[in-house]
Amino acid sequence: MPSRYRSYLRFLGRRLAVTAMTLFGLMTLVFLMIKVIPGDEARIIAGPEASPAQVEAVRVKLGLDAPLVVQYVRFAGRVAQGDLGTSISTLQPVVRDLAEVLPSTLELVVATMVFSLLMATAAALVAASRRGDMVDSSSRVVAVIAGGLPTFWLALVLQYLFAAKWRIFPISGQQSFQFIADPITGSPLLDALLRGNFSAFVNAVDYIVLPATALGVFFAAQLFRTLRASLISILQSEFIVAVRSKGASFARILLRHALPNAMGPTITLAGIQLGIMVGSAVLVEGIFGRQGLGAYLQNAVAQKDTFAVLGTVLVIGAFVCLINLVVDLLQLALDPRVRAAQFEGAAR
Amino acid sequence: MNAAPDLAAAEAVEAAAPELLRVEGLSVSLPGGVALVDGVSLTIHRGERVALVGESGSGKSVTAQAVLRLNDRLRIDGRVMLDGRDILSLSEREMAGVRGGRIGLAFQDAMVCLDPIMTVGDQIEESLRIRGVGRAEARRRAIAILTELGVHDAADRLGSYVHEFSGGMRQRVVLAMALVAQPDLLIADEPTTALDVRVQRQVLDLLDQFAANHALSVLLITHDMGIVASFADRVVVMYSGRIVEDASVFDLFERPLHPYTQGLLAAIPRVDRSQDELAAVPGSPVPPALRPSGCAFHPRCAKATEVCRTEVPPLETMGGRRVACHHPATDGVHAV
Amino acid sequence: MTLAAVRRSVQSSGKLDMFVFALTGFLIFLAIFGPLLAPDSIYRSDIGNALQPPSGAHWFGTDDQGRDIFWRLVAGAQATLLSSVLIVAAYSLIGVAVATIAAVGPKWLDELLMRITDIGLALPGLIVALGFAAALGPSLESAIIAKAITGWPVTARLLRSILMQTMTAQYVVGAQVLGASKWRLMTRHVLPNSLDILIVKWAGDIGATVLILAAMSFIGVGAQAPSAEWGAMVADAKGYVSSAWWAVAAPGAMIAITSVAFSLLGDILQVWRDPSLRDSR
Amino acid sequence: MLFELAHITKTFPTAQGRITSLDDVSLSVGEGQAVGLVGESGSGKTTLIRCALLLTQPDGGAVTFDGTSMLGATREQVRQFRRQVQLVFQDPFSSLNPRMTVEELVGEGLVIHGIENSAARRRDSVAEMLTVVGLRPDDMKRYPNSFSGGQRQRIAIARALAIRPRLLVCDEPVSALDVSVQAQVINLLREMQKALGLTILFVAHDLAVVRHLCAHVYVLNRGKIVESGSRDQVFDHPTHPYTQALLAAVPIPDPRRRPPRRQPAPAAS
Repeated sequence: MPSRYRSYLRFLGRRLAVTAMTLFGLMTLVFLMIKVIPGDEARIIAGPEASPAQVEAVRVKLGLDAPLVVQYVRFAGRVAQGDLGTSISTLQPVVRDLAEVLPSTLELVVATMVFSLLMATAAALVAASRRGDMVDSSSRVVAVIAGGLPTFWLALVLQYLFAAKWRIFPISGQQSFQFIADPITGSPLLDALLRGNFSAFVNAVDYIVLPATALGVFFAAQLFRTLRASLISILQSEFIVAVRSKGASFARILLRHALPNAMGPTITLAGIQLGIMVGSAVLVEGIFGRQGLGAYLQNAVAQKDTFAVLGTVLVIGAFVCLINLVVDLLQLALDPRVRAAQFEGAAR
Repeated sequence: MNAAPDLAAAEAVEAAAPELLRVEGLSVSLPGGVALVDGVSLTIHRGERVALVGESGSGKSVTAQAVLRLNDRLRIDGRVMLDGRDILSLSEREMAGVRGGRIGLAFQDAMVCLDPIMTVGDQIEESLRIRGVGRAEARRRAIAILTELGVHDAADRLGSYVHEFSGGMRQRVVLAMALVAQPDLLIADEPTTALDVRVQRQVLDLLDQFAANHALSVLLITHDMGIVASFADRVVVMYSGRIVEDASVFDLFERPLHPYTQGLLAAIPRVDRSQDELAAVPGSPVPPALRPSGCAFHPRCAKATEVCRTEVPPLETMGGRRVACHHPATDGVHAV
Repeated sequence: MTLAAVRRSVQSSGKLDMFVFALTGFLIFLAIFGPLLAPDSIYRSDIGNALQPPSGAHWFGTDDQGRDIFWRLVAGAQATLLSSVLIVAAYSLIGVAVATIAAVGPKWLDELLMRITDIGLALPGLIVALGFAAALGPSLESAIIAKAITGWPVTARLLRSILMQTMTAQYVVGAQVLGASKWRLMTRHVLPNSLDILIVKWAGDIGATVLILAAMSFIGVGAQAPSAEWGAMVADAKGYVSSAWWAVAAPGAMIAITSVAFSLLGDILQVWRDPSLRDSR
Repeated sequence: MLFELAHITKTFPTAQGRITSLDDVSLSVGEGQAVGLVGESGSGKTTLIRCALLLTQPDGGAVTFDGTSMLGATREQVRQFRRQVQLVFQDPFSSLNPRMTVEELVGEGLVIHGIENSAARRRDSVAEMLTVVGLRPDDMKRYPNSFSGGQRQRIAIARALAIRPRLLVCDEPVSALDVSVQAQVINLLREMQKALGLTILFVAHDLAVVRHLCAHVYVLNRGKIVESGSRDQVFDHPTHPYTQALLAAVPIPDPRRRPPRRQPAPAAS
């Protein structure tokens, strides 16, 4: 329907404008944060052995002597052109650094989310359909405990048990040496798929199982609890009784009516989780020796690498905004009521 | 009296038509043991329209859902005979065949009893698709029934969602959903309560015509005595989970025997004449968990005596009607 | 515990509730008095006693410095749990203030505050906290400050929408018709009926904050050695996990137990607030 | 006239442009009268109540109470208005603050308007008011959720009447109640009207209830008053087609007055 198509586009335009505003605010915030906190950037960049004159030279060269407003305008101008500055620890443009580490983190995050969603949905469907019985009770106990396990600790325990002790999975890294090839996307998992190399894919899966599990358990537990709660509340609602009074089987009620209606809050949560997951990747990337965004950020913070930190935070912020947009579009596609509210709102 | 011929006609229907549904000693209780419905017995004949009347907590809706075994958390005792077969003992699979197929159920509030994210067409057709009807045939019948229920552009409306419909249209969809698989009995739970009075009249008229066309039996659950008077052949009055009176609509309005029925009828303000004072029933309806001993109505009853406080009055047949009261109004009615 | 026992305890939630209250109470007791109870020896190294497995003398074994892990956990409760309580209290206050101002203030102020909140929501807390903590220098204090000033947006968003909803409640309109002042409407009618959600959220948030604070110590921007903060203890011990698993297992388990206990407390409070949720969480 | 609305107009912006909720609505309520306003959902009656109670500013028109124009009134005039005009809501479950005791609820107006500043005397007033509406003074310490719907509506009436207002606006006050309880509340309102000389503006969709309670009736349809007059005039000899249709649609609780049963339509399969 062309009018609905236009409504989608108008919605997208409006949401993109909001996203741009948010990103702009974010950039400002991060810039101020870096400037306001103590510590002399010029001295750090010039290095601990630099003479005061050398520090001054660096300051002038990088424009750090200009008033804050001027620095900000210059900075914003560069960011608009896709230039996030140069990292002082890798001596490369931050954008290039990020391009190297991002695929690894995205691979981890996406794999973790797929794993978490599958686990949570399967468990929630079983638990909600057998509400109150032993399967339900025990899955709830497991979920409560899983939701309280510290991710970094779980990573250490899994690594110790499954890699060091029982040698089921590799200890660290992203793929075995013999499979390393020129990166296409930078993600071993995706590259192996693109090349159609099955054993390389299995190998990459082998490497990602432990980090994805360690990272995913907490999120899967949250997703399970949310989906189970909404499934149960939907199953108690009056329209389910109405569907049943038509003679529908329980499987049909659960899969055709309850699940689609219950997915809304879960999708919203999964969107929020993706952002948090990128942050939490810091915790497992170090342990499992993955060269990702988290490891990069941790290093940048330790080195007080201003532009690297700024760039990373902005990229993560942009990622979160993108996810929010995707979630909104999904909700729009899934729920006609959201569609009505949004599209009517758009005309205002 | 001008009611006499109608009365005779109503009784003739009852006598001639075969029995469709017979509920015997139906009790429905919460897991904790509180009986929401306590020993309800009633019969519906083919083509008959029975109104089940009561206030909040009377158990009228619980009775309806128990007939179709729709709430698994409740304990159901007694028998529900459909064409002589006890459907409470059916397997879940056989029961699914009865639901929608033999007995359709229409709810009060269409906004909450339709799936908000499925098109109304899919929801009406679902009743048929479950029974193996093909996609095209299901669509054809969905359009046909909506048209019969007064939706003129039915084919165009099937792709819409519930929230895009007005109250009256929604209620037609609910009826279509319950009736599309051609059940013998429609249980309609307050089908017009959420509607404005003009729309309510339209929907009732449509239902009236549809029932006449298809010789449909109807169990109408309502609290509105006006609707009862204009639609039902027979009225069953419930109070706190029990039947207190069961009579033809003319008998009931003309000579209510139970003090509760009398109070209920006297408490209704009339739009067609001016009155001075309404005779209010003191107190409030009691929820089943707080049901007093003996006759549940005794704390609100002016005629209550000691026996009312201690003994539950049995539902006794007198003069072709039934009443559960130790001191029923007997003027003009003689026990058979 | 057998599965049947788990099932019984979940079903007879009265007992489970009591257990959770006792556990959280005990943990808070540790958080306040732990450092006073623990012997001084936990701050000194005793290499001769290093990496002892759990025994009668050292219930949870010793670490690479020969310090008793059990008593270090007791002492470290303060750094982990009390800090988390403070953090949640601090950002909840900020959140309540922002939400109330947004709800009762002029429309432009509401818009502005909510845009700022959106920006706050767009960033993973751990990332911002990482930046903050790094900037202020890695220490427990900076981790606390960082988390305290990044935690408020969720509270502010949630509470604002609840306030907006409560403000249109019929009993609030009724009080308005009765002539109640704006102040009376807020203090007597709106806030009392809106804030209870926060009490529920507080408990769950404490559980989550324990995890984040420990994670910050673990990646080196929070509490530093020789602090007995539980995340820092895990970080200390990760290098020798293969020779002394207990040095990683014990503090990790404490973090998990504390986090689980407080999120269970949140669930219980939520059911109290709205009994219809029983079993659905 | 105690209370008058003159030429009230109110519009709201929506996606399809501005919609008119109230279009030149005028009505007046004389001291001691019970005036009914009948309207279906979407007729604009909620907006009308909000305008009448100064909760919403109308786009045009005048609200006059006791000779004072209330649009653009001073703070003190509005305070006086709030003391003399009260409201009873439809839903007795959401109209009482669940965290206040009956004593606080009924006494709140006395506190706000400084009518009774001593707690002990205030308690006496509340006790008296509870007795008047048919509740027991011992009920004071309880919270609203321990009462039935009918009792809650009595509390709401006591709360509104405690400050002895001159005008009581009722917004569908019995439509959420059971039939046997509705009559109690209707009778209570009638008693109050007689005993206290109270003026009532009764807004409802239930024609029968309006007929029973009100001497003068207005009919609101799509934001316009389409008919007004004395009770018997409007109900027995309606002139506007809308009123006629409305009255014809009300099911009469008398089976002798129903039309003969329908026969199967020939077209039906």
